[in-house]
Amino acid sequence: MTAPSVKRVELDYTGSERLTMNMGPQHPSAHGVFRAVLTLEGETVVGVDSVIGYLHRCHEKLAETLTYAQYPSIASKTDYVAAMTSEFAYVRAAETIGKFEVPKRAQYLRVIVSELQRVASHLLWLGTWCMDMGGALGGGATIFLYCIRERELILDLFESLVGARLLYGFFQVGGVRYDVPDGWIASCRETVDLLDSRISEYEQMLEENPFFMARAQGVGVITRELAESVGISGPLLRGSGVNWDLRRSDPYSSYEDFDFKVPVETAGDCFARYRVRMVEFRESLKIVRQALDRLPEGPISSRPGLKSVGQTRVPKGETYVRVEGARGEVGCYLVADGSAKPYRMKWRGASFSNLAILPHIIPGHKVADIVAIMGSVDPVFGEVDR
Amino acid sequence: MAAPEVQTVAQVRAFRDARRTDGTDVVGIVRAILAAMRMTARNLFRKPVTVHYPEKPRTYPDRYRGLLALVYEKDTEEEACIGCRLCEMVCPPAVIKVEMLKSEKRNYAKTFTLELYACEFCELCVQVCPTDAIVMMKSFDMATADRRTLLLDKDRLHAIGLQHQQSWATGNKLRDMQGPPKMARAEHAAKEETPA
Amino acid sequence: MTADQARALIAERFADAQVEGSAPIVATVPPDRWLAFAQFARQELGCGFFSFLTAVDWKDQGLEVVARVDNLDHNVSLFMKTRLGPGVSACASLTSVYSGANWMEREGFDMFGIRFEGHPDLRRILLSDDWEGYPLLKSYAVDTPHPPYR
Amino acid sequence: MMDILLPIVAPFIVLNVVVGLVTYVTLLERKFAARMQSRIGPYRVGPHGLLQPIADALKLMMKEDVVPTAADRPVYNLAPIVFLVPCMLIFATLPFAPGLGVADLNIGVLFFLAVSSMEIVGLFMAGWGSNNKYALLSAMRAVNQVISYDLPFVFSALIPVVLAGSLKMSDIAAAQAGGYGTGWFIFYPVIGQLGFIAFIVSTVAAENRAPFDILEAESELVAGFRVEYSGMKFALIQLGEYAHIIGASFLGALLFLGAWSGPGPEWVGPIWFLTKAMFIFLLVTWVRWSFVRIRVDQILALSWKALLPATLLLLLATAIIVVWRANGGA
Repeated sequence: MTAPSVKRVELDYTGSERLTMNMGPQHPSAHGVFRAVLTLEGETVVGVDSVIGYLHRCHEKLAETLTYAQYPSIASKTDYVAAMTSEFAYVRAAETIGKFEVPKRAQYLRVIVSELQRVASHLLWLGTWCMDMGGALGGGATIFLYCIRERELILDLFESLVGARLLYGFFQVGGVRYDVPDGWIASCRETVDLLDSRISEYEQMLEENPFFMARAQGVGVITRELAESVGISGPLLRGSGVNWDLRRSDPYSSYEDFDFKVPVETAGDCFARYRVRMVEFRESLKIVRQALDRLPEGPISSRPGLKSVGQTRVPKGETYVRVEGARGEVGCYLVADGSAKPYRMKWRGASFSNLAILPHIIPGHKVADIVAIMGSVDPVFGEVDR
Repeated sequence: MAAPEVQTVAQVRAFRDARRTDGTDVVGIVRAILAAMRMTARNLFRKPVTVHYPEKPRTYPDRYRGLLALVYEKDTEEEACIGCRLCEMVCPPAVIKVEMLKSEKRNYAKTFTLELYACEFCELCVQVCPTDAIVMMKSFDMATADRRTLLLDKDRLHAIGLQHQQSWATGNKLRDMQGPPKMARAEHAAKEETPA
Repeated sequence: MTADQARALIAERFADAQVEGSAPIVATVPPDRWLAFAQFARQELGCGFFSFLTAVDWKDQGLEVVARVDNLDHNVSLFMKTRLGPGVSACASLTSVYSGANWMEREGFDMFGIRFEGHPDLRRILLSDDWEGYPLLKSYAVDTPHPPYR
Repeated sequence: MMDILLPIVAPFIVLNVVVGLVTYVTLLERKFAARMQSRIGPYRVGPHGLLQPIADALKLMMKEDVVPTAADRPVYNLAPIVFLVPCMLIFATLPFAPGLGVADLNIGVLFFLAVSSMEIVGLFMAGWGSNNKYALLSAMRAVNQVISYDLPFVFSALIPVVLAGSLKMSDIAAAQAGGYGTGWFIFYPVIGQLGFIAFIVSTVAAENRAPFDILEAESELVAGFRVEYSGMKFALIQLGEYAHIIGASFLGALLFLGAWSGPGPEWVGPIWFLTKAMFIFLLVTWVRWSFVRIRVDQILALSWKALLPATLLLLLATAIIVVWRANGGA
């Protein structure tokens, strides 16, 4: 191993009784496989070296070997917690280069599933974050189980829509693969109403709770300049006072039809990120309701159903498209050469950029704060390591 | 203008001090604590959501993507697979291997192997199948300690097809749903015309 | 600042840059102006948001380094590109301008073997330290054998 | 003959009762927590999981005992025992009914408090002997926390002592008898309720239960001081921890909830006592499963800046009232 060149901060007293501690890759709050080599002075972290790549599957090389018909079902494996949005980014990139039209119904279905997916992903975030702070043997586990209980409802919806609970393969170039089954819209409405009331319950448990506030407020502050320079996106960026939501600033898939708020908090700490996500829950549910109300009739795909592997060919060209995933800007830089496979694909995982903020903000905090900050960043290692 | 560096300890402390609530609002704190405890107490009297799985199997939705299987044709009771290898080519993790057996009336699959342990249940093989031969089942429990038992050959795939309940999706149904755009568009146009 | 103003400013300051498009603006600069262009983009175009940095292997035409930055206040997007030329695998590092370039350039080094000069900590990020070869180069076949458990 | 046998038999019985109680209290907690979290908890072993604690105990006994190569072996091996002994010893002075106990010392409460804070030695030995950085950090936190919270724990426990005017446990219980429960110290105006809250908070903290379980802190320190323990040694630590909590619950029931006083004939007294102790235990459990953990510096600040002054003032106020009443006040 090469010696890590870690930036260390100095405490304002002399002495160097430093302890190097490995947090991860197997650690209860590593959120997957993340290794942080911490330099500690007592309980205070003075330096951190993050090691990632344990889950690397070389998705970008894989994309060069798979066709536009095959890859969407693999794309869901990048961000497996919000699989719908990662498929979305890839499919949209191919559509942008090929100038394939997407029927209105497909666009609305895409919006519905992406927003439900955002709620599901945020539920998992809230649960795991509270578990990081509260422990599996404390109140955190309670909130975690409540969140999982509600997330199951959304997964049940997805299961009756596509037949799978985690990796969906719902998107295809030109539209979506599945139309809604009978009764799905009614059960979706019921679930959305139930979720709305349950989210208020989480807020009651956390919102003004002194234990929670003490852990979240003023911890892991990201200034606006740092946030932009590192390129973090999504709720983290909005928690740092930047009004930037791709659904609003760069609308795609008929997002301009819907009425929703973009929450912005200026404090930049863990609590601000929590607030942003809690508002996003509600806004996503609002979008789902609107989309269900206005779901147009019509075809779900502008292209014929898939019959063979090389059916979709994309003309020569290159593009970068981005969608607002649950964790931020999920981007796909696609270079097509006219064949059935991409020439090059770069996956901009939101978590990769978001995680890069850690070495900047962790030093100076206590060990216990690291897990709070990690949890508020909400990394998914499938997307970090790709 | 240089790129921002690591935050200093002084900064971290300043941030923390700026947001510190000194716990003066005792009434508010007590109320918040009681609110949280009331929430857990309320859930104490809710029905548990646990499903006693092996005793009470959960109901699978119609489109459930489970075990893969081969089916026989309904009327002739012949194997439906014609060994065209479309599923082999579309399979993203490349777990299907098919050899074709040429015959007079129609073709058959000479061998058909599926490495279920690497399958990712994306349903693309079902989607492309021209004869609805490969389908998915409403079951997933094939847990085993030996991954070799998950290397399925043609006979086992047919056996699974007889053993479990079939899901909704077949190749033709899926392609119908996605719809040839021309036909769907024509239908769509017709629908829009009728009320007008 | 609109995209058109930004284009005009780029044309004025970087005469040797090829500029296309407006959303996003795609600007190709020679490799020796790469760092200067990034500084210009951050300071004068206000593109403070660092989206990503990567490379494309154009086989015998060499590597192309691509970066994308945004101005979030005015919704201006800028694609920065530079062709390193055949056989060249060295490029100026943007870490002094954008903090986010740190991990992105490490990934570029990891996958393409591009040595980003001036990077404070250039080592492999996703692959293990003893990996041989640079996987995203077109010359690296998908089925390149490697010993297990590396 | 009885005189010789009793000192041997009584501790033996108490020890076994306590161990049995501890194993089944874990089941109680698991069931309670499960229902709070919309689960059903242990269910498979025996009807409704009633045999689960026995299965757990058997499993822990069968498990391989792993000792890390670099551990400080004597310290590592001794730690669970040093930890367990004080946790069991606290039951020595607890009377479960009038005259039913191992030894009703005249300094009973003092003995209880003194012995219960001895567990820190075992904790620290475990953390140090494991030669693990997580365990070491945890041991450091343990020392900080236990020392900080034993003071408010002692002060809040002394409030009923002052009210009763005796350190002897049976005297304190007797002082609360009568009046159909109104004599319980928790119903003593203002002081009783505040004292009880302070006692619960400091119990939770002194027993290292969530939200003050920073030394276990499995999301930061994996399992803290016991990260390297397995098998029977782990079981001993777990046993000690639960014994300590139950001991503290009994103490709380004795100090504030009138011990064995309750309706019915005299022989149901122990059952009342157990019920009250379990009530306190469930209260602590309820708190545990409702809140997120707070940070080490915040815990220390809470103790030294809020809880310690508050309990001290409360104790002072109690003393003043008692003296005032003794001198013919209202």
